[in-house]
Amino acid sequence: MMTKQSDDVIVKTLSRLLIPFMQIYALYVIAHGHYSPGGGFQGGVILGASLILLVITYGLDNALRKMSEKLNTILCSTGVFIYAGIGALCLVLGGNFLDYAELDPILHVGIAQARSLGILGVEVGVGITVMAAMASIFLDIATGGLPSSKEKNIQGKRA
Amino acid sequence: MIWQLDLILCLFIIICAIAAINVKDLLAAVIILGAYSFFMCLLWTEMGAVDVAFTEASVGAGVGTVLFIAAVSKTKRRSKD
Amino acid sequence: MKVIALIAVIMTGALLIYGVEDMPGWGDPNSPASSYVSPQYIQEATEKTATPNIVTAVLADYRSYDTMGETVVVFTAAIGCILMLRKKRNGEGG
Amino acid sequence: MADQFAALIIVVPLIASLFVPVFGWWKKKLCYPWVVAVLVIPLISSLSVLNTVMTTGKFSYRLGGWAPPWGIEYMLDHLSAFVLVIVSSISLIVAIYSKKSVEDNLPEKTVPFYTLFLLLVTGLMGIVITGDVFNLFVFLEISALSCYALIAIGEEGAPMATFNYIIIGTIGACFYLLGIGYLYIATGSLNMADLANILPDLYHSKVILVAFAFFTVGLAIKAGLFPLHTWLPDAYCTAPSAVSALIAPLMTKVAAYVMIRLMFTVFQPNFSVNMVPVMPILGWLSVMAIFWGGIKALAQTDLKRMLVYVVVAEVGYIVIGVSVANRMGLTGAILHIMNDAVMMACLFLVVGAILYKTGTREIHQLRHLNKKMPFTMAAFTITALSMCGIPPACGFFSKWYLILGTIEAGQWVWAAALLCSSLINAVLFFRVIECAYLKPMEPAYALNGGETKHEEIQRDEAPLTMLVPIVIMAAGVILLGIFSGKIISSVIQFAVPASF
Amino acid sequence: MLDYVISKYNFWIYIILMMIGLYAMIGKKNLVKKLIGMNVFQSAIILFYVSIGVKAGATVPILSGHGHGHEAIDVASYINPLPHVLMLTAIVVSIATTGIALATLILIYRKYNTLEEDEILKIRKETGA
Amino acid sequence: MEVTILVQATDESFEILEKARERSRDVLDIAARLTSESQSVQRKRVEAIFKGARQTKTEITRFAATFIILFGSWLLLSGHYDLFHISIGVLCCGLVSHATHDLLFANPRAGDMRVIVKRFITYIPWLLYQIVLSNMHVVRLALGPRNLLDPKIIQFKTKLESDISMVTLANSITLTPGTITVDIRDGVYYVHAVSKKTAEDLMTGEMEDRIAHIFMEADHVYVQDTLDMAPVFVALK
Amino acid sequence: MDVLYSSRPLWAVLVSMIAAFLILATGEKNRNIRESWTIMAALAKFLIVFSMVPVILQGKVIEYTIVTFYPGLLLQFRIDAFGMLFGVIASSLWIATSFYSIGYVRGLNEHAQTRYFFAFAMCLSSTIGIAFSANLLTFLVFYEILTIATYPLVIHKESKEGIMGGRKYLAYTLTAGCVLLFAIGMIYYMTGTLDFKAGGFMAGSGSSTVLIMLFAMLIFGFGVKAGIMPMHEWLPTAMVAPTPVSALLHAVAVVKAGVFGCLRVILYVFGPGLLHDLGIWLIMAYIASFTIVVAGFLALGQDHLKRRLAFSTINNLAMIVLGAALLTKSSMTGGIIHMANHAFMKITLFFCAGAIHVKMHKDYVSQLDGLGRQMPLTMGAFAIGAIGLSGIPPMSGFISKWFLCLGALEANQIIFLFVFMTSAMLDVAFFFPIIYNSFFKKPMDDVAPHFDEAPMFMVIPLVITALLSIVFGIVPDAFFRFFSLTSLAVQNIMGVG
Repeated sequence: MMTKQSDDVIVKTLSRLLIPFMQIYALYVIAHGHYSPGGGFQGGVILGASLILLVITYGLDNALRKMSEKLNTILCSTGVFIYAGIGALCLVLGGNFLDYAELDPILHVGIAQARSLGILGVEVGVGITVMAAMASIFLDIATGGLPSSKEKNIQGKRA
Repeated sequence: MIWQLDLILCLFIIICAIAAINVKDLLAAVIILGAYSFFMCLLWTEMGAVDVAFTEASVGAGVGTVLFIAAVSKTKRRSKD
Repeated sequence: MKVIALIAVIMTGALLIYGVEDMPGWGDPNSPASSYVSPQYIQEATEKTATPNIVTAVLADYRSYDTMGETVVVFTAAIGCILMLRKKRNGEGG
Repeated sequence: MADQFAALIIVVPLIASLFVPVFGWWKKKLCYPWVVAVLVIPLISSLSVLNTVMTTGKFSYRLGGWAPPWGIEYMLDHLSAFVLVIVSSISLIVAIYSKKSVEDNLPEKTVPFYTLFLLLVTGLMGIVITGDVFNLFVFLEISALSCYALIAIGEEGAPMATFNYIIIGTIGACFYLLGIGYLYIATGSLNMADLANILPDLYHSKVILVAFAFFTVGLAIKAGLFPLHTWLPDAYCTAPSAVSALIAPLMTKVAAYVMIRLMFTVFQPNFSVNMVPVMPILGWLSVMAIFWGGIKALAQTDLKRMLVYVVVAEVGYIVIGVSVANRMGLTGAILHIMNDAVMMACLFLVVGAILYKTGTREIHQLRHLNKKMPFTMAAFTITALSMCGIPPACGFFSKWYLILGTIEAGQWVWAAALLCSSLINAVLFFRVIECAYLKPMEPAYALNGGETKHEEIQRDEAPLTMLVPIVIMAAGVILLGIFSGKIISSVIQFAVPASF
Repeated sequence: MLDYVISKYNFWIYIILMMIGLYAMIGKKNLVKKLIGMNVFQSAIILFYVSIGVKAGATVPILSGHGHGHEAIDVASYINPLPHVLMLTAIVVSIATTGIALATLILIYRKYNTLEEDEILKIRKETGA
Repeated sequence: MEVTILVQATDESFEILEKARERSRDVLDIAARLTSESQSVQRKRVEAIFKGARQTKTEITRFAATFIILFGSWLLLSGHYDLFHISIGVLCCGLVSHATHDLLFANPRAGDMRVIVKRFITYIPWLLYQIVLSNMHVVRLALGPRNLLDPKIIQFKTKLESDISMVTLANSITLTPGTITVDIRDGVYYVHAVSKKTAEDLMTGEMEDRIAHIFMEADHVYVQDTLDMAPVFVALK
Repeated sequence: MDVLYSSRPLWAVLVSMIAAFLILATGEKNRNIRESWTIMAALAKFLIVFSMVPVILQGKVIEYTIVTFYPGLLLQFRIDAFGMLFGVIASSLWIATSFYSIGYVRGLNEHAQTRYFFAFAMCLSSTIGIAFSANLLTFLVFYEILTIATYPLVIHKESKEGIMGGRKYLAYTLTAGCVLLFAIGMIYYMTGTLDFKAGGFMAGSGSSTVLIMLFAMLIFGFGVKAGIMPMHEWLPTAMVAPTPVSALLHAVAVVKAGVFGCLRVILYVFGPGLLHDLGIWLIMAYIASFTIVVAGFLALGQDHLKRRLAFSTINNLAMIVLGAALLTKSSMTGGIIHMANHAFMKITLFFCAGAIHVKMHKDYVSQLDGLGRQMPLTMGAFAIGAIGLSGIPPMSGFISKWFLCLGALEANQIIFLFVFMTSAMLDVAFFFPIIYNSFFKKPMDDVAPHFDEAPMFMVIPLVITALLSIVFGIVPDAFFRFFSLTSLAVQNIMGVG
């Protein structure tokens, strides 16, 4: 199954080496969404893919030690919260919802730059959510939502 | 816009789509779907939609395929049609 | 079922093909889609949001409400999968 | 400041839903009070929006501060404010109700359940409030996805029903998306008000025609209109009671709302009615829906399944009101969106309470329920009467306007269908009422002696968190009927397009 | 006629793809196949939108020179960004739907031990559920 | 005087080294067998990676190394060198290296990075040369008589220990036309070779030795290191 | 016409509705309190209604608007003479019925008494609503409430027949309700108004075919409750209900509401003039005559006392309709006044049947031999009621029949005179044997007859109603001013038409 630790040295090692670069690339994509294709969503997916790769190669238990499900879920809502929170902050500051121009009084960088920063903040939120969500969906589908030991029992019974 | 490339890509896309829904081995079908997504994103790049292509590459050909594979590996691999 | 599918498909297809006839030509710079709303994005987005990638500017600023919806969709899917599948894993619950 | 309430309607439940997982992490029990407390705010906000709309007329709210065709705006007119109030109040009521049902059936899944509950509410309100066709699609999907997940955790057979729902629902949503695409290619705009301005010049374009066709089909799927309803009965029936009490009243109604919105706001009535032959088709389909739903409902022995088929028939009512395309009919349709939402909510709440208390939904096992659960059954009876169109319950009034509409349109068969449907409803519901109140199994009553033997049946009423919403809804059924005149004269008559 | 067909070939392609997807969604019995069809269907729609955005002789909508240039921006030289924006959202929606559908699929498999629609219907009929 | 003492000492040390080498070869053989024989050892090592059961000092160095590498790649990617983007880069690299420092440098036996990098760079031309050679061989096979083709799967046991070296070997084998690494299981390579010659070339073990040299592994480490050190000592003499 | 705005009509309707909920709240445990609600509400209602009579007799109308939906579409009360007449009948008889009911249900120790009184009060509430309705919509609203409120009474016994009877009742009345809804919608669409207007408001609003169809629908809708012949089937079946219910059904609320509706349609919606022009009055009259004769013959064949009374009701109601359908001044007067007279006489008869049932547990005509000596008061009242219904002076029935016959003559339709005559003969034929047997025949079981009356709660009401039917025969305008109200109503109609 996909959530057991892989036996293949090649895969394991390569993914071990690849994951940090994937992640830095993902973050780059998020941070440079302003200038090049990409943004929170794509970056988030790549981040999520790196987590998925971790699960596939090193097994669920090892991966969970790095990123527990609880943390994952909370990250997932944190991302949306960042997004909606920035929007609500604009609301609080007296503008319309998601009107980043209203952030200027806090940031003191000029309206265009404030909008740019608002976009960045929002993209970060999207990235976090998408990453956590992708990982979480994958985990749930790949394990069937059950702990690996239990899953084995069920499989045994089927056969 | 190079129409030859376009044509080839479109051809591949249609072949992949038909193959994906007709192959009886689900794992193969899913992989073909991944290929389909990939060709699709090439086509989009070629149409100038780089952002969309990027997203499709990471989602359709990437995570989507992985999710499909996970689900197929959890269930049956053979299909009757 | 197959017959129904075929009929549905052919009907939909016919409708779509019927609609294509009146569409502006492919890549026509004067088509409504290219000439009504989008030019202003191209002209002013970078200036107003300091973001050269217009897609990003539109995505995360002009139509950021859409994008928030999109994020919520992903969140919904994640929570939905948790709701449907996840059982308690030894002492650790989502 | 008043118009910022519009933003709160979406933002509050959304942000609140994000906190539910956190609460779940900390203390599970906090979820319920949190959800209930939070849902009060959209209700207040939407009431205030309705108030603003009623006093100062329609207004829009620009998200991100961008001017409409470029940015997204909320479109707040009488129609959307009205439906918003319905959605927010019913979701609040169902949230109050959900406590026991969730604790009982899904003790492990409280946290994701409430998260999705709030997201579903967010999605529904987002659909109603938005003034942008694409944004509508996004919120349509939010509500649909949360709905899928919530249904799938229901009883036996729920996953398969959900899967069918997903497939058909996605086709519907995609058709809608395709419709947007066709509109966009022809106009270049996505804003509803803007489209309404641009479209009249393009009415003869085939693209617009196809777009309209896809909108109609897509929304008919989402609303569960007759030949496209096949996903609906199984999905609604197998869902957990708290969920079906939320989606049965709201999902199809919101889709019907979108249908009205598109047909009469985005497209002009002039186009929808005169230039495409869609209205008669929809009308006849809804006639079939009414009969089919009624007959299928008659064949059921399971109370909830029966109600689900009634939902199919009720969708027919609303669509008939839309398709007669005159002032009376549309008034009836809009009024029926509200009435049907309230009635269906009440009925499904009652079924949930019965299931919770007695563990059965079979109609013939409901004997003596009037003694066991007098208030619940009273609520059921009131709503049932309303469904049969007995005044002063609200069902009568919407039916009245619908019939006026059909008469005005000269569609006698449609009128007959509406009338027959209330008779079918009478048969349906009196069957249940007889079972619950009377003792038909006992031997013929001896003419000479009064009955003396009374089985002592303990009263075993549903818990208060269930009972209060039920009673509120039942009271609502009566009150909305009594005040329907007020509602029509102050809200609905402005929601109907002026050209009628 | 031929000119007409060729000049709009991208629309034909998308229609063909959509039909393939739609057919799989309705006609195929295997549930995974239905989902594959769903994905094909959705990406066909995305293709349609992307086609809307295409502008002959234009380039990707990313301004060079960091956007501080004060010279007038030539609208005709950049592709319409709006469809791309919409489609980003649509792709996300499609993957989310797929995720939920796959989760449902696993629930179904757990219950019926098969993913063929007709077999499931048979089992349901037998158990009377 | 001092020089003679030094030379004597060197001679002695050479003897000691020789002895130590022989002894260590035995020990390492046993260790390698153990390593390769039991999968659990492998697993334990991986688990050790994630448990983070290592000293803080290596932790910090590893973090720093990861950070530097990642930041380098960030700078390569970014193309925006203003303060804002650099600081974002620092932040991101910090985050990622915090999360993944135990992944990039997982092997506790990893030697001196500078040496490894230097040797790896020198290895690449050789590999390219090999690739060219075997390319020509394969071309000859393809064009020549059929009987030269003799596809088969060969297996050999490796003396490499760290996974990184094993992977490098496997990839090198695969990169070389005519041979493909099918699997590595319990330290045994299963390689598909297209002809007898390619198989024989592989079995000479040159590639393996070179890779062991790069990563300073197996007994080769000591032999080669001693050999590398010898000129120094000679010069000193 | 002077219009007086007052909320009294609303209170007249609400008072028993409030009482209904008080009854429900009080419940089974405090019977006395519960029944005191009933009686108090009955008295209060009567007082409120009666207090408005003088105003009406001055030629004014009382109006109260509940709510307006769209122009011409509103819930409104407007009391004219005709409505007042019905209101007075219903509210005055409710007092009698409530006393009688208390005696009846206690005498039989009935189950579900709370529900019984609740439904009873709701029935009355809606009946008054019907009486006071200003337009067809309001009429329909209360008409439907009445339908539903009566259902628990019909099925009260919860026996198989009861439930079957209830189903039949619902099937007939709800279908009728639907037809009405449609017809009323049509009328609104055609005329833009639904207000009752003396002499009708439909003239010239549509082609004669449409008008005839509408008329047929409306008469069908109201005729179901009024038991006009092809639609009468539910009425005898509903006889399984407790006797006070039958009394209420037949004499006071339900069927009277149907007849009231028919009369409203004939006189206030279409109007005599239009009906005459369309020529459907004759068809209507024939249908009514058919009902009269056939119901009379069917009544002869019934052995079950209440069923016999039920057919008698059908017979008499048709007479009222016939009176209206003849469209002459006298016939209308006769028809309208017969509503009142029949109510008092028929309720007496039902009360008697109930008393017999409670006391003797006898339900069949053939069992009543010699009962007159045991229950002289009851059987005496029965005799008065029966004689009155046969149209023998000095009972009130004579007056109505007299006017009806006059009307037939005025209309130059001698055939209807014969119908009335036949009907009178039939009445005699099916009532006199009962009277004769009970007073002059020996009881079947040879027990020496002794005085053994039903409880006072039951006897007093029936004696009073019997006496009143004599009084109305002698002084038609006594107490309740029925005659004045009737002539006022007829004046209004004829004055315009």
